[in-house]
Amino acid sequence: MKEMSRIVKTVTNFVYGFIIIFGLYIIAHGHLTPGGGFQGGAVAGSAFALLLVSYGSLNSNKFLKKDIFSLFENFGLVLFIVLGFSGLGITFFYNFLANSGSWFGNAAFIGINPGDMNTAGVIPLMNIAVGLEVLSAFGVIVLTMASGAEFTKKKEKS
Amino acid sequence: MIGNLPYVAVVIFIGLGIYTLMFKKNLIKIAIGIVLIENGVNLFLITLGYRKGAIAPIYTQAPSGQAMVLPTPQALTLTSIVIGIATTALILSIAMMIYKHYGTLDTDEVRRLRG
Amino acid sequence: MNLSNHVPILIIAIPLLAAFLVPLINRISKKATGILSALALSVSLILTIVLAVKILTVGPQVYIFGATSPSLALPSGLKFPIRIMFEVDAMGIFMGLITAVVSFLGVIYSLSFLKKYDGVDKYYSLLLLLTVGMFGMEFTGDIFNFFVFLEIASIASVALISFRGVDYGEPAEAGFKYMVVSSISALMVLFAVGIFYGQYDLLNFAALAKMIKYSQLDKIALGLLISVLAMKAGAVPMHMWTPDAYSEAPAPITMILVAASQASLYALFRIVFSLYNITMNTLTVGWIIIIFGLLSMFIGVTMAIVQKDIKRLMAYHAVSQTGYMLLGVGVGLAVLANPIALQNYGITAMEGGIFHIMNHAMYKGLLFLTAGALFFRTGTRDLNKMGGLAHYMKYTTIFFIIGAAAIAGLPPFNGFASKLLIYESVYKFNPLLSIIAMVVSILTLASFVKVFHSAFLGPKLPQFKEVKEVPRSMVFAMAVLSCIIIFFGLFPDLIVKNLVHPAVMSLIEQLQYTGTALGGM
Amino acid sequence: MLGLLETGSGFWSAVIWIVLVLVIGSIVIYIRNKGEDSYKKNTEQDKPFISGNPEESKENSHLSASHIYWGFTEALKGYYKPLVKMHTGNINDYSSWIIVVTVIILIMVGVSG
Repeated sequence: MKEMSRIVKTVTNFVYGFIIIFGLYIIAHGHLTPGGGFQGGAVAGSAFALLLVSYGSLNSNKFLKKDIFSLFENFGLVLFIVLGFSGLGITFFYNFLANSGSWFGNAAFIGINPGDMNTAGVIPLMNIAVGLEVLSAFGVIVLTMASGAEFTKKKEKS
Repeated sequence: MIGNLPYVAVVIFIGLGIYTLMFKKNLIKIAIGIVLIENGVNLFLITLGYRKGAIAPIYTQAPSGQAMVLPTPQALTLTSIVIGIATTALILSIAMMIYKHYGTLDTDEVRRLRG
Repeated sequence: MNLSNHVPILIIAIPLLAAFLVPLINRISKKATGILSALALSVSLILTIVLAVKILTVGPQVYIFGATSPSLALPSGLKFPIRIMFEVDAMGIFMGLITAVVSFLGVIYSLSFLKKYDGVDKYYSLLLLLTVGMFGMEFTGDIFNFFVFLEIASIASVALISFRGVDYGEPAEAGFKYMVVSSISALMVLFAVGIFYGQYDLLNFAALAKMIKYSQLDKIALGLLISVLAMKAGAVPMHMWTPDAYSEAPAPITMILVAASQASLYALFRIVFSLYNITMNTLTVGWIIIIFGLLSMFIGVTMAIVQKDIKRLMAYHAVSQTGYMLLGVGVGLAVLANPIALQNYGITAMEGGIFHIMNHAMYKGLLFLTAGALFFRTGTRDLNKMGGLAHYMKYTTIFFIIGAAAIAGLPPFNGFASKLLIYESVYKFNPLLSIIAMVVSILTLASFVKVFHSAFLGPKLPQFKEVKEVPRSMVFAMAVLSCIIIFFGLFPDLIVKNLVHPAVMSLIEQLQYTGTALGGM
Repeated sequence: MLGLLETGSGFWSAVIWIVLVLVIGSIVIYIRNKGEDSYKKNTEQDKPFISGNPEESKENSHLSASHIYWGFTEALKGYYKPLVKMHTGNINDYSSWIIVVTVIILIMVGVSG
């Protein structure tokens, strides 16, 4: 994939930070508003696809490292399953933080409410884990596909 | 009658997807056919939970006394979308691998395994 | 914290944790990945045995995710379960035992088999995920999670089938075909889930089974589920993906794929027996399954005779053997509404079919492993190019003879015991079916004689001078399977009485299944 | 008794079977040993007799897999030709089979009531 014109690159430089921030917002508010780990991760992952498209796969290899993405992906997955395991004192995936008063431990108000970030126990933590996983998985997918496409094109020319 | 319109759309989606799978000869088009069926099924699930004039099932700053749509089918759909993403990514990567080795995406050519 | 209550979830959670840890471990040491996977699956195997003992002595177990107590299915006066739930009865744990044994041996075999390849961490990770998917399909108590686990298993197996696709074209092709058919099947399952949810607002198997009315929509759901799950199990005429996928996957994966397709078969039985049971027209559905079985048996074996690729030949035999299971259980289903016939021969037919599932997983796994051993040393799967390998690979030859004798139904191996149960009971239902089953068995023997002759017998060939016996871990995996086959062959009554009969009864007695989840409502 | 599997119309026991095989086998071996003793090792009697033709070398006499059951497949040509042709390996056909079978099953289940 070749890099695109200067206009595209400038706009990309301008918006990709915002896209990532928006993705992180969706991840963090997953327990209050529509969204959550997967949706936020997909939004943030699209920022990497944007970078890849506008800078071309060869240039973007300098600042998008597949290795780091795959590390974060595994980290997110392990975090998620460890959260599941830590409820094992009662049941697997038990929400041991909810209503405990500690992290995300405020009692949730049932019915119409203004929305308190500090509720829902392990659900926000799981959202973060899933978000991390999805975000980096998207990065890995687009990078792998781009490098595969590069190979196919080379073969076509020869 | 107008309330059944989404179900008609579901049938059209799934029918087109099946048509694509049965008669289109390009591997990428087959991937598109699968995505079409998937979207049809997702629409079906969403439509099951719909109530006329209801709002999204979010309590944060919702107007009081308003009816809400059923959230469970939406959760099911979301799970199915996530799985669909994985399926699509995998199927496209495999199509790329096939193109790399066979030099074509035509289903009539991609059949070294037969008999 | 009382861990003994958490056994059903730990069976799944430990391989899942290991699957995610494997890529991290790979950064430190490449060798540790295989050892970690083997460790996780051995823990899972031990826990499965513990759970099996508990279920067979106490009764079916439920596990509720995220509830305040693992067995609290109906908190505070609810009429039906709302949480994600595992329900393991005798049939589920029977399949779970197969999965645990097969996947554990698959990892052990892979330890040496994979030395030539890179990307081993991803292989182990996917193998563990495939195991998780299969366990999930067998243990789950609600139909939507069945769909999720079905997709996990099929995505992981597609990635594993096309594992060699980076270097060769055919594995990628096989992976693509399998992905397309399994996506269709999974989406049809999801459509059926939608139909159930739209009618009854329920997803739980037990609660659905209580409510089901066999309306027009239920019939549509039943038709969709039967056809796609039979397809995933490899029933003719929807079996074409089986030879492609089985022959191109690495040998240990093929062995696990056989068990994975049997998990789909299990789901088919679960749906017709536990979900619909006698509300539906059992005679029609039974005959549909019997016809699937007949076609699978006959076309599978006749196609196998003309094959030249050793793994492709065995894959067609897998199709043919699936036919026996469908035949046995189909006969049981056809007479389900008729208590006298059921008592007379229906239960025996089902025992034969269900026992054949376990036998088939063992001997077909062994045969695929021997084919993998041949491929590992000779680098070819083409029978025309092989010959005289018995001179070099003595253990593999012995294991192959055991596996071939078992699949052909020669006494005293395990295949004979289950086939005998099927023949004798099906004969009372319809003699013609039984005769066809016997003819198929003879043809099976004929085609394995062909494999044995062309691969193992004959003079020493000059191109195979360097060939020697396979490494120790591969021999170990094959030896364990052979021991299981011989043990089952010598003492089939132990297995039938203690494992198979409870499994059959748990399928037939719908109330036992629903009662466990709903607390005898 | 251990190893006795009831099949509804009879029983099967691998242990008894093995004992019987051993007994009958020893009787057969005993009878065989009492038989003709004009056979001598390392004479003409050891050589295979192929209608008087010279014996081929061992390497050339190995029959490869495609030649085994040639007669069987040749005799059943009418059955095998359409069957092998049915396995086209084309992914469109795979999906078509699934759809067709699903429709047939839906009709059967729907009609049966």
